[in-house]
Amino acid sequence: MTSTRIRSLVALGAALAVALLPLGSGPAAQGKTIKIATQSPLSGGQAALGEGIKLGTQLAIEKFKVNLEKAGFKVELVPYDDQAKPDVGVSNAKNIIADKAIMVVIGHLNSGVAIPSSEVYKEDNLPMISPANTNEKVTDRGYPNVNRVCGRDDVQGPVGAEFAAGTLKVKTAYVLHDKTTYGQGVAEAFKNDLEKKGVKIVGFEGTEEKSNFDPIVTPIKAKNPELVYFGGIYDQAAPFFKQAKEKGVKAKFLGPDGLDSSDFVKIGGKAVVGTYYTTAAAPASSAQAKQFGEEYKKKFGKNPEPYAAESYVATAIAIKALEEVTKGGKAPTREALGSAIRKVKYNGMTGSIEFDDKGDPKKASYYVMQVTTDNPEKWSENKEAKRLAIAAPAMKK
Amino acid sequence: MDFELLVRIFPQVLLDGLLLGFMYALIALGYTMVYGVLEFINFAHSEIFIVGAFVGVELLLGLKSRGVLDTAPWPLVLLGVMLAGMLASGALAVTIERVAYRPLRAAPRLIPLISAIGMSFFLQDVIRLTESLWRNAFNLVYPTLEPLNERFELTSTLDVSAKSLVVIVAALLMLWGLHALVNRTKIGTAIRAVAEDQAAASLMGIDVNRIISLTFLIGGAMGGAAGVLFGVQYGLINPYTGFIPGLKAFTAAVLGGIGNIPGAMLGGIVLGLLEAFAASYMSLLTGGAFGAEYKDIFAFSVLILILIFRPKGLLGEVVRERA
Amino acid sequence: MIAATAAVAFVALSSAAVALFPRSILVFLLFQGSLLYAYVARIPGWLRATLLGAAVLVLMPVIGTYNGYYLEVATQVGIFVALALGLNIVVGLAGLLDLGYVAFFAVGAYSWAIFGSPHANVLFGGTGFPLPSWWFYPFLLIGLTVAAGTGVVLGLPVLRLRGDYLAIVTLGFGEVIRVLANNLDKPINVTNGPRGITPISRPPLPLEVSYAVGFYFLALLIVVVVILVNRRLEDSHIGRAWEAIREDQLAAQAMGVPLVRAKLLAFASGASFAGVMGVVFSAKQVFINPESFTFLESIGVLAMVILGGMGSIPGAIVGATVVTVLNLQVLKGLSLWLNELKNAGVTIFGYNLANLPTQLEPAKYERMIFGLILVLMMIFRPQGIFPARRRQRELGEQ
Amino acid sequence: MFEAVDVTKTFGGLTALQRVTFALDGGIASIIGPNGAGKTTLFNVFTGLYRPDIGAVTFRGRPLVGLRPDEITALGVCRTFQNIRLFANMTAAENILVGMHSRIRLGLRDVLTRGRRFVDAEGALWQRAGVLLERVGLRGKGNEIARNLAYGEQRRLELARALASEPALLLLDEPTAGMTQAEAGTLMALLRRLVGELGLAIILIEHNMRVVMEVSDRVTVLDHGEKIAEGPPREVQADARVIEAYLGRRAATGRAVP
Amino acid sequence: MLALDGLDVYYGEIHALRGVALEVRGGEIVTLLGNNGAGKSTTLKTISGLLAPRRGSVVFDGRALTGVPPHEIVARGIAHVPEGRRIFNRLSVRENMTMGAYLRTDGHVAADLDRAFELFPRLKERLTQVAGTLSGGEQQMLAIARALMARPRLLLLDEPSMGLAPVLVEQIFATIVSINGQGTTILLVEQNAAMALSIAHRGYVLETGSVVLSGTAGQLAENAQVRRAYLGE
Repeated sequence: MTSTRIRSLVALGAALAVALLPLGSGPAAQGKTIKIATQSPLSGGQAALGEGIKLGTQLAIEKFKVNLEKAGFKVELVPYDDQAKPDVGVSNAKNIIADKAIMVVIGHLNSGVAIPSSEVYKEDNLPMISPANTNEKVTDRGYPNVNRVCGRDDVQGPVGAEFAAGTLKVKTAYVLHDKTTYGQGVAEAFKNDLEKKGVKIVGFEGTEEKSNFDPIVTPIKAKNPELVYFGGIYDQAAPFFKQAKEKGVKAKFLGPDGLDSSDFVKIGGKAVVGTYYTTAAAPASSAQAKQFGEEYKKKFGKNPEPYAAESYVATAIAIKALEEVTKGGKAPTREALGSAIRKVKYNGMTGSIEFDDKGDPKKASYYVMQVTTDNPEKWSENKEAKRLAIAAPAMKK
Repeated sequence: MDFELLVRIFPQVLLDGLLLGFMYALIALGYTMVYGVLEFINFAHSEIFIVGAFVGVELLLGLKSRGVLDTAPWPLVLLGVMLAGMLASGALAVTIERVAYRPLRAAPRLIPLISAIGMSFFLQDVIRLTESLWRNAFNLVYPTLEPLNERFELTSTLDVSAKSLVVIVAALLMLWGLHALVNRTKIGTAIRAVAEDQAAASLMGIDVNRIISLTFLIGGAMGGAAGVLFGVQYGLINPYTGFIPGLKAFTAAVLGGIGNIPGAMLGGIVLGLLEAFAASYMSLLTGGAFGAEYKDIFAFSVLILILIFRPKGLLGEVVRERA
Repeated sequence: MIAATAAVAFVALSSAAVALFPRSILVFLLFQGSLLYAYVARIPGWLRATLLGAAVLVLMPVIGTYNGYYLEVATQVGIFVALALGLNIVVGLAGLLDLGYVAFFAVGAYSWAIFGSPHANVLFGGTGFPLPSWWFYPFLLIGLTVAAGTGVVLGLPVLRLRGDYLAIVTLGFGEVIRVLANNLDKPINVTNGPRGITPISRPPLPLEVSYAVGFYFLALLIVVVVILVNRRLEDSHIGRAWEAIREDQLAAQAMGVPLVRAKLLAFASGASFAGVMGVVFSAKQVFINPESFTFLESIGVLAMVILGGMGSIPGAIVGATVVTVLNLQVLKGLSLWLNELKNAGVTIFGYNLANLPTQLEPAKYERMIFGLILVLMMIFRPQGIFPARRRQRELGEQ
Repeated sequence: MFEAVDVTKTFGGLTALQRVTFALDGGIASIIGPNGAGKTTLFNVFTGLYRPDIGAVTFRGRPLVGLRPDEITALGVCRTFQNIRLFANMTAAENILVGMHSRIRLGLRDVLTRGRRFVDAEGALWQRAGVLLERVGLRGKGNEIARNLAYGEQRRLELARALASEPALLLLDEPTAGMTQAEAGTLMALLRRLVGELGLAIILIEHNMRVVMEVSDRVTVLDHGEKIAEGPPREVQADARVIEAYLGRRAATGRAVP
Repeated sequence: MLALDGLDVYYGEIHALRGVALEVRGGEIVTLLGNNGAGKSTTLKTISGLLAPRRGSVVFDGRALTGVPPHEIVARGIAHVPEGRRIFNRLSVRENMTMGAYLRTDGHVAADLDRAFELFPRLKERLTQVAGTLSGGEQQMLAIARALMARPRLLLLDEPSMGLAPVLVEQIFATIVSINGQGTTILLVEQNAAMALSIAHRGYVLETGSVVLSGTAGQLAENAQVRRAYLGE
């Protein structure tokens, strides 16, 4: 292709673009539309979790938008794919704040994307409610627009430790994590707390491995701990626990809320029955959670992923705050919505949520659940082993 | 440092490493076959591999839902499923070559590489799209063939599962078969002739395009078989599962001397052993200062070291530069 | 004359259009297209320089005030242009296939991240950190040096390797750097592991401008310097030596090119560009962790170089722009637009898009389209968008 | 000026060179011998591509063994290749400029600052490239991509590129391969001129016996890695061992010299 | 037997053959002379299908060869010994020979192998040796023997003497004559014009892609222009 052809191509492209001009310029009735954006990985290896966030939000919007629509607003979901990449997340964030109809962001999955992106949201006081970012730094920066409905690593870890030492009364434990912000964070918090309680940690390691856990299991089996903790997500935890069990590891298994998915038993099968996990989402036996699970399954044809419930709750809170600021049909502002969110008292399937001055839930209730069957359809029938409520630590200054 | 423990688990770690190594070796064959003939890294091989795994899981799930899975003899089921996986992966490999590589055969070497990377991205999401429409699922779980889960206790510190043995036996058989095909048959000689000089081969009456397609078919089929075995062994696959094992297998192929079939085997085993020993021993040897998370660093560092002293890999021929 | 008028009109109209429709991605693409047109159009050199200069120096920041997202895209384009130009030296000029290039970017980013944040206190004790924010500027140089040093460290052992063996070793090296960054939170906490480092200080800006504009100009400035350095290297005995190595390493050595020095210099210069941009990146993001430095990022930069045209400076620039704009803008824009149609319940061929199953959510398939574009580009334009052209020179012939 | 003593080189079990001794003080010396006799290997040892197992090579009193090829080039020994190895995608002039690399005294700083020194030096280089092109008869071809040149032109460009390094000793590996007799004759005349004008010494590997006999001051014959004869062309041509191993009877008796 | 007419061949932008027309009759040795780049090898490559002409025709035994891929041209009875021999270095001598007979399904391959070894006894001694380790002369022999394994009716030889010692050149040319004597037609491209004219029946002279001269070998050898340019007088 010669430069002449480049030239003509450019010219052609320009003509085409002019012809299409009106298409990309957005809907005309912006003032009466409220958009709720999600940012999460929708492609790549973490897409399953990211999609859960999007779907949870979608379900909540459809369910709770009635009042807003009555007030004359159209409520729309705008899903963004952050590809789990910080640079993509930031550029999306810039795009989001430029769209004045977007009032709130539900996201992200990865703290590594959430932190730089929320710096951008802060520029325009755009509220963000995170369903999944457990890293302390997310809220410890004390931004007025950043909130989360999930627990912090330094809360959930100790919950697990309390259960292991207090209820299970184990003497030795082996801790493995997935080398992600989340998995390592919660595993370290768990380990530190457990050591304080006098339990011996016989091993603490990380791994990015996803399939073959043989070489990790072999020393665990030799050390024969009473408890194995995996800090991470079900798609790694289940094969790990399964391979460990098959290889003859006799320990009890424990993990964080990343395990809370019916896929956990779908992958792990019989081997993972009896596993404990900590979660902020109420047992599905509670009416709300049960209803959520059923509606989700009905709409999307599958069981909710971890964080789908949290996204649902986060969206519900956002909509509640939106109803507050749009009273009398007045157009909402991001700033007003931000402070309204901080004032919401919401009672849902993850317990009652009220934000403190950093955006953490004032008091997080945690459940320790035990897997009772290898039938994924009956995931909701998992047994509640313990219930704990712990307040988020105050901001370290 | 717990020396006694170290010694006690040694045989098990060795076995773990060998098993992993055979898995890598099987995937590496696809890279090496294609490289041997076209001197080109088929980056999309990880997807060819994972398609085999997906076809396998779909078949097994299909059999299971018809209730045949538990009644049919498992060797037959496994063989059938592997053949199907091989066929699908082989066909995919041939198609990819036809569509995305053949038009680029005369282009500089990096061009097909980028095309292959694009193909890899494309296929990952095509698989995902297909699976999400078909099963509305992201992670798929291999149904267990019960007899394969049986474990044999060889000693008190060493045991092995039936499926691991199947993987090792299958890998050895396929390697032997491939070696025989390439070195002892006319078609194998033709493959080597095309690898060396395409134009001269065509002057012998060899249809070069067909031989190249055949190479992709064989390499792809090996990948497909590896995919099924991978699924049977580890149980869980998703559209992106292929990427990391693919990368490791590629490393193994280079380590052994890319383009060299026994080299792929050796490279796979060396890499498998390195990873297994690093993951099992790192923490024990350093008193917990470093752990299994360093296994890839360890493996890659050894790779770099080996290549520094043997720049063409372990079995790669050191071709004398002719001035 | 016609071309000149067309170019001026094109640039002017498209930038006016951006002001009119600040949310339309198509309009912004039109603006970008007008710059490309100004570059390729047959117009006098001074006019070209004026148009392009005005566009990047004045119009772009102004557009940024209408829509900050565009400025962000432009800044990221700048970052990737510098990366692509750096890799272009290694791969395009010297012909050394490097699949771990992003490692140098990481080295630069971490060097400022550690010292420009309180994290260094964890490492060294005390409360002396973060360094005052003006240290950012010296750190541009430090990041450059550290990255260049890393380039040499990588270069030394791999000098004997060729082609795909080099590729795998650089790939391994890139992974080693990333995994190190991910793991070096124990036994000594150097990188804070997966949790990353934050907050990273941002540099004081000389004028009263926003950080968005500041980083845009910073990136622009570095890109200009990088282009200048790149051109000077390319058009000198050093650049010719690199190309000679690419064409025929053995003959190059026999003609007196010292292979070791030339290759190390290639690695070091390529790495240094990435190092500088790493420092800028870490300050811009305020937060970094190893997720920004994966193998896929290296592949992305390589794709930019090859898509643009190997060994060609305008090629690397256009390649980086196209890939970044494609990823951040076009594919995103497309899926947002489809989403809008869906929300609006538009009917196509009698099918109401609102009923589209979630499996077909367009946002999920951006990478698939990107992959497809890569394949098609390679098949239909393997030499890249702007292939390298040999400079014609006056020779001393009588 | 140039001396190689007892050079021995083996590859695996194969002996490529067996105690070859060779010296040259000026003029044109040819090395002939059957294929695989070790001629190119000897060149590779001379230019530092191979390190001999035993033996010494000195140039103007300096030992060359252990030096890198580029260092040897910098000392003034340059070569061409049997199968042309130009930088195919660079222009003819750029090829020649690469040849000058070891004579360029500019540093990274000059390149980056692009000061007066750089501009002047660079200008002079291009000027000289033009002169060299003209010398080998490639006037006006400077801006052509090497790959697009005709075969004979490529051979001459390779010669010009070697000359660009200002060698005192030039090693030419089958420079007339693939040329007609007429073209070969022109090239030989050029070589003769170079020896006369620049005081170059040339070592030639050749198969074209007419060329060898016409142009050489001395001929060395290798067979199976060993030197089997050496001397003025006429003497070598009549040597029984040479006829047996290499020339064959027809060539020796002068009938239909190929 | 073989007729080329109006052949135009391009390498990218370069016009390599300009309207080449020539003819080879059954049983002949025809030689193509010309300097490097004149288009000799290009002509052979076009005949054997490695290059596609932009215009013009190649007709063999009354059937057009244009557009037919190389491997099918071999099947029709043309074997091409390319420039630089291009044997398969990493294959053994026997495997190289087998590849020569790749398309043959008749049962006489073994017999032909023996015939080839009669012509080139040296190869028989080295049957299992890897071809890359053969000497230059042996490699040339292998290249010719390999081509004969296809039982061609027309043999294209590209520079069989290149890089060989004069003593070997004589042997190779003697063999060519005997191959021709057994009934194989030969089209010979050769740098060594004197040698080529001494065994050929007819010849063509190519310059910059066009035929400028043709005639019997004797006529060409007497032609002043040929004598000056190719015989060096």
